Amino acid sequence: MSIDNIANAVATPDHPQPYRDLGVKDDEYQRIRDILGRRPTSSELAMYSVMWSEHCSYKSSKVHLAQFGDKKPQTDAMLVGIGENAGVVDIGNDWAVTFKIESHNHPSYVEPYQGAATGVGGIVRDIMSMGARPVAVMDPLRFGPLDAPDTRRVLPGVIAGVGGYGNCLGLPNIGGEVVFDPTYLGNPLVNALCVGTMKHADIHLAKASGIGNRVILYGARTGGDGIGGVSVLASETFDADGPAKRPSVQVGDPFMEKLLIECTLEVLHAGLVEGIQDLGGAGISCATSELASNGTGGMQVWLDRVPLRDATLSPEEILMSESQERMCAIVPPEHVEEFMAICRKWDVIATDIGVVTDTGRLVIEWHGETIVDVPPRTVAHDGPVYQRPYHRPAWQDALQADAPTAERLPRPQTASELHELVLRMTAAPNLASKSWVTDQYDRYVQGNTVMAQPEDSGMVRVDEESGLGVAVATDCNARVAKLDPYHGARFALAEAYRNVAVSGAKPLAVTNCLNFGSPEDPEVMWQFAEAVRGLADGCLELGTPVTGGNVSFYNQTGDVAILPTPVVGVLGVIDDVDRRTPMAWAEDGDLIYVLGDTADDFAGSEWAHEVHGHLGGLPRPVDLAKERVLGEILLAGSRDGMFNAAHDVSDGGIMQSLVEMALRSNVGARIWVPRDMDPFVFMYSESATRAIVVVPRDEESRFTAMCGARGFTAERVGVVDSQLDTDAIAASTEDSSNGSEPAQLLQLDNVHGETIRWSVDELRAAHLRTLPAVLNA
Amino acid sequence: MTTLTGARIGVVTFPGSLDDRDAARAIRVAGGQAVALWHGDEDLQGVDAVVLPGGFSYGDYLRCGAIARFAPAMQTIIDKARGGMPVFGICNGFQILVESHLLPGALIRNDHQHFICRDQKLRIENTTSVWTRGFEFGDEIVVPLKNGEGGYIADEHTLDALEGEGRIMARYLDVNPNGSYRDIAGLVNERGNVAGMMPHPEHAVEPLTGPSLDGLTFFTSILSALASGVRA
Amino acid sequence: MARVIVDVSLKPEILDPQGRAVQGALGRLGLAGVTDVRQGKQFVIEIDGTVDRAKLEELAGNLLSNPVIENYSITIEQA
Amino acid sequence: MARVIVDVSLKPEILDPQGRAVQGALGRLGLAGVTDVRQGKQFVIEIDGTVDRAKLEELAGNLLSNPVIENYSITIEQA
Ligand SMILES: Nc1ncnc2c1ncn2[C@@H]1O[C@H](COP(=O)(O)OP(=O)(O)O)[C@@H](O)[C@H]1O
Ligand SMILES: [Mg+2]
Repeated sequence: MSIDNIANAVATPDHPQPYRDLGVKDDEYQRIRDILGRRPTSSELAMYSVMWSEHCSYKSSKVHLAQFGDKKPQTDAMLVGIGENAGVVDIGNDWAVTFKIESHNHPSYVEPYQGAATGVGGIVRDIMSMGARPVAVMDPLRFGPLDAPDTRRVLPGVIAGVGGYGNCLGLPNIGGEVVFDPTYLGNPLVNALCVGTMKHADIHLAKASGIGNRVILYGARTGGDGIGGVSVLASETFDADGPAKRPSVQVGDPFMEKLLIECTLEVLHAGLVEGIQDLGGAGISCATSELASNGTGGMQVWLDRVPLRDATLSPEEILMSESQERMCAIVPPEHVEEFMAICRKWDVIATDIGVVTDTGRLVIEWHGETIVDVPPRTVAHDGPVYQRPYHRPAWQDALQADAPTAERLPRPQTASELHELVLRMTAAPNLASKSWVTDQYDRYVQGNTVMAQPEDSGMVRVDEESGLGVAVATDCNARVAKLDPYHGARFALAEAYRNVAVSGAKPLAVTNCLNFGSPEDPEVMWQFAEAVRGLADGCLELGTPVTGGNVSFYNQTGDVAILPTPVVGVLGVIDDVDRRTPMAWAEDGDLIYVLGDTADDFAGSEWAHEVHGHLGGLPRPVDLAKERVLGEILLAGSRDGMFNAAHDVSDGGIMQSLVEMALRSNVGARIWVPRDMDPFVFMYSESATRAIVVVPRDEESRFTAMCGARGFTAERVGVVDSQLDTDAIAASTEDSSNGSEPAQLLQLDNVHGETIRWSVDELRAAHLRTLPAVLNA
Repeated sequence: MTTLTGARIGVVTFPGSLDDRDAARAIRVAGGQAVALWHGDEDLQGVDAVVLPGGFSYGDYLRCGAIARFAPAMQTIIDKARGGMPVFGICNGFQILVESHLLPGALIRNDHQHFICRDQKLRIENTTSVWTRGFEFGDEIVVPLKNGEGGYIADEHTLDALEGEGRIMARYLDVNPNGSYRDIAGLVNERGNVAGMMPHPEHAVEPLTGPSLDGLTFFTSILSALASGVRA
Repeated sequence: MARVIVDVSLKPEILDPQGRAVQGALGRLGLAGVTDVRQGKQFVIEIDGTVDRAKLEELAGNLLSNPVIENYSITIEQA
Repeated sequence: MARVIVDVSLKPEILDPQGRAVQGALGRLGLAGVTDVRQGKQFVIEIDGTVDRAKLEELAGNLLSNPVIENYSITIEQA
């Protein structure tokens, strides 16, 4: 096999190239020729094809994502904005945080364990490359129906993969989501979020500056992993006699990643590194072109120095390989020795593969022959940009007109029907306990986890001295996004914002993972455009900038796209984690308040989905100005010690939130349906901008005055009561005779003139039953 | 009260150790001085006792603890442990002690095949070792447990001997989380200086970050033993 | 009565972190000349009655191994 | 050049939770007559030069297997 070098490319301008098979369009190929003034070599074509792929170039989404910058709210908190590996936010005391979500949907469908594992690995390296120590991960997940055979194939593997990688890396898993919907059956969503912390001075960027600085590749050897993962390349298209088709499955080695973390932090703290970049999608192609493009502009690379796991790899394959656990650092020559010594200490292979130059070109050699000679910007940043056509789907009106009214969807009428409904909803897959999942994740490691599942947000202490910490929540009700993508994105944002505020942290910044179907479908593209517009508008209104994120397109099975799923992550700061608000109520006599207004809101609700399999209607737009006020109340109440507990109200409405609080504390409560309110609406409506707070009696007047001053509805709906177990109940519950502890009961008064109750034990049994029953079968 | 400060307890970092910083924190919270030890150094810097922390040393790819056992630091530790130096292995550290044959038996994959993380109730059944002398016999404590290969096994003869000699340090209560024989969560050696346990007491030393403060007693036990010159 | 042995190994091009860790340890502990280590699994299955070969093939390629990253081979010892 | 294969299996009296899980799954998925499954490990070691047999035995019985719960066997294929 002869090497397609530059001279050869010049000499054979008409040599046919398999660019279409690499996903490169005719006009894109022509553009590459125009840029270079000749045909690309096969190595150059490989680089352009991966870097100009949807995944790397954001060519369909770019024009929309620009809104995140254009509508950026005024804030001093953002130290590094969109465009870097991850945004960086100032949290005070000289500390900074970086966080980001990424998707690994398709690889996780093919090979659930490795797909999910390498998804975690990839996002962790992104965080590391900013100079931060990764401190926590989260995993928003979506699957087909729980009882579908393929879900039983995919879900356990994904969970084992997320856990297997994260646990072995020593990163606590502090939250996530597990959502089931039929549209995800052939296309599960595996999103992974990582949070990292650093001192301001430790922030690093991916740029290769300083002429003469060395380019050092360190970490795992390069193998054939993931070739064809980023674009559609099959290696034999390069050369019919070439090596056999490479595996597109990337295998993760969390142990290597752990060494990489420690080694990277050590070289950064020793001040040895000028610029740093992780190797993710598009591997060396991406790292070298981005580093060069962001820096002085020129770089010379000797590709044959790259340590290989498989000696038969061609240069094109090495350029595109997505082998995991690799990083690239720009190191001044006088520090190289020390850099290498630290790598040796951690048993990490490090190789000097190149040098920063002043040529303005990225030149790559292979055994003395020049195989790449390109302006790096054209590869990394000036890729194609599409204005994809989009239009509102024809079916959108009919979908929105199909409102879940009482006439359209029969509602429970009697106290006994509502009693039954609570047990059913508590056990519904989307509302059931996710402990089957989260018990497989280490939430304790690093010793700074203050809150993890099932709390509303994950919270970690950043500074042991002061108690400074951060809280992160991710959310998305994709059914609402389907009914109205603009509103749905804002709804997701509001929910994540609320989950952070409920725990007592001040929301600061946003990341997102936009999971959609094919951008070539104008109706999907409309969903996407609307969601981005909604999220950008929403972030402006809430004052929380988008710091980064990820777009995942082509999530569909055949022609059927997934529900539009803009997962939103919100990060908040808390000056002292000691004052966090937990979700478990505890003190007898504490008052239970609902903050916010409850209306007849069932469009996109869990009840309509679970009980009727229905999705329709037009959700009431979330009022973000009001959401902001709610956030202020939650924060002020936490600061002033007015709350003993708090929990947001979202999927499954007030009733589900109350059930979760009772389960978390194992203490009962007496609740009443407010006068003039329909019990069913009170229990299961999903009106936005609500939370439950638990207020000690002696704080009540201060609390109600605070809400009154802000014009915010606060209605007392109950009281914590561990002593409801009277002899009247002994008959109806199984084991109140057993021991002296009274059985804990959740009691609801004023239900069509009656009182209904559940024992916390029966609610727990329902809550814990569903996932194990299916997944352990 | 005896002063607990002054004692120096080493925490070994192997490649893949994860809870090393946490073990050091627990030692500090208990009033001791934590000394970072590196797996590649035979020199233990004159520490009074050693904690082998949790994690996945060498990825735990072969068997948990199997490769770490051969680290240079371990050669010294094995020697000194035989001479009476207190050593406490937590989770992966327990696995390393078992692989080093400082404690009997073996730890195998959890019977349910999953990694499990839970707040685990334990009963303390040995109060004579330097690591547990601060407990009362029968104390019930709750500390985090997190492992994939925590199933303790040994032959009947060994199990009977362990029970007969009062060397079962802690047993699982309510739930046996991994299929361990006779609900064994932790052990001590004959001499009482070497202890190993799958659950993580170092994650139960602060009110905000653990389910209880019960774990602290392991660390105050050793510090008070060292301070009062108690020898194993 | 039959004893069926199913050997499962990673496909050669797939990264084998376990094998690599073992290779490192063997070298450190003084076994000279080790150039590669691959770690595989072995299932020893005792079967009463005749072996349903088609089913066995199916499950070996599906349950006992992961066709995306592993190969398997079957040996049957009749007793 | 030699290829050394070390097979490691659990001692018969030791509980094998993985084997048991596989046995259950094989049965549920329709393989009839399975009376026992044991899961073992296999290491394929490529060695350049001559094989230090004493060292190999030592490491097979010490590093690659845990003598408390496992047995091992060594096969050497000279190339
Ligand atoms: N895949 C997961 N990984 C980690 N934690 C999860 C996962 N799925 C759900 N959780 C946690 O379980 C709890 C309940 O989840 P969910 O009901 O989605 O919360 P909410 O609706 O309040 O956002 C939360 O603490 C969440 O972070
Ligand atoms: Mg919540």
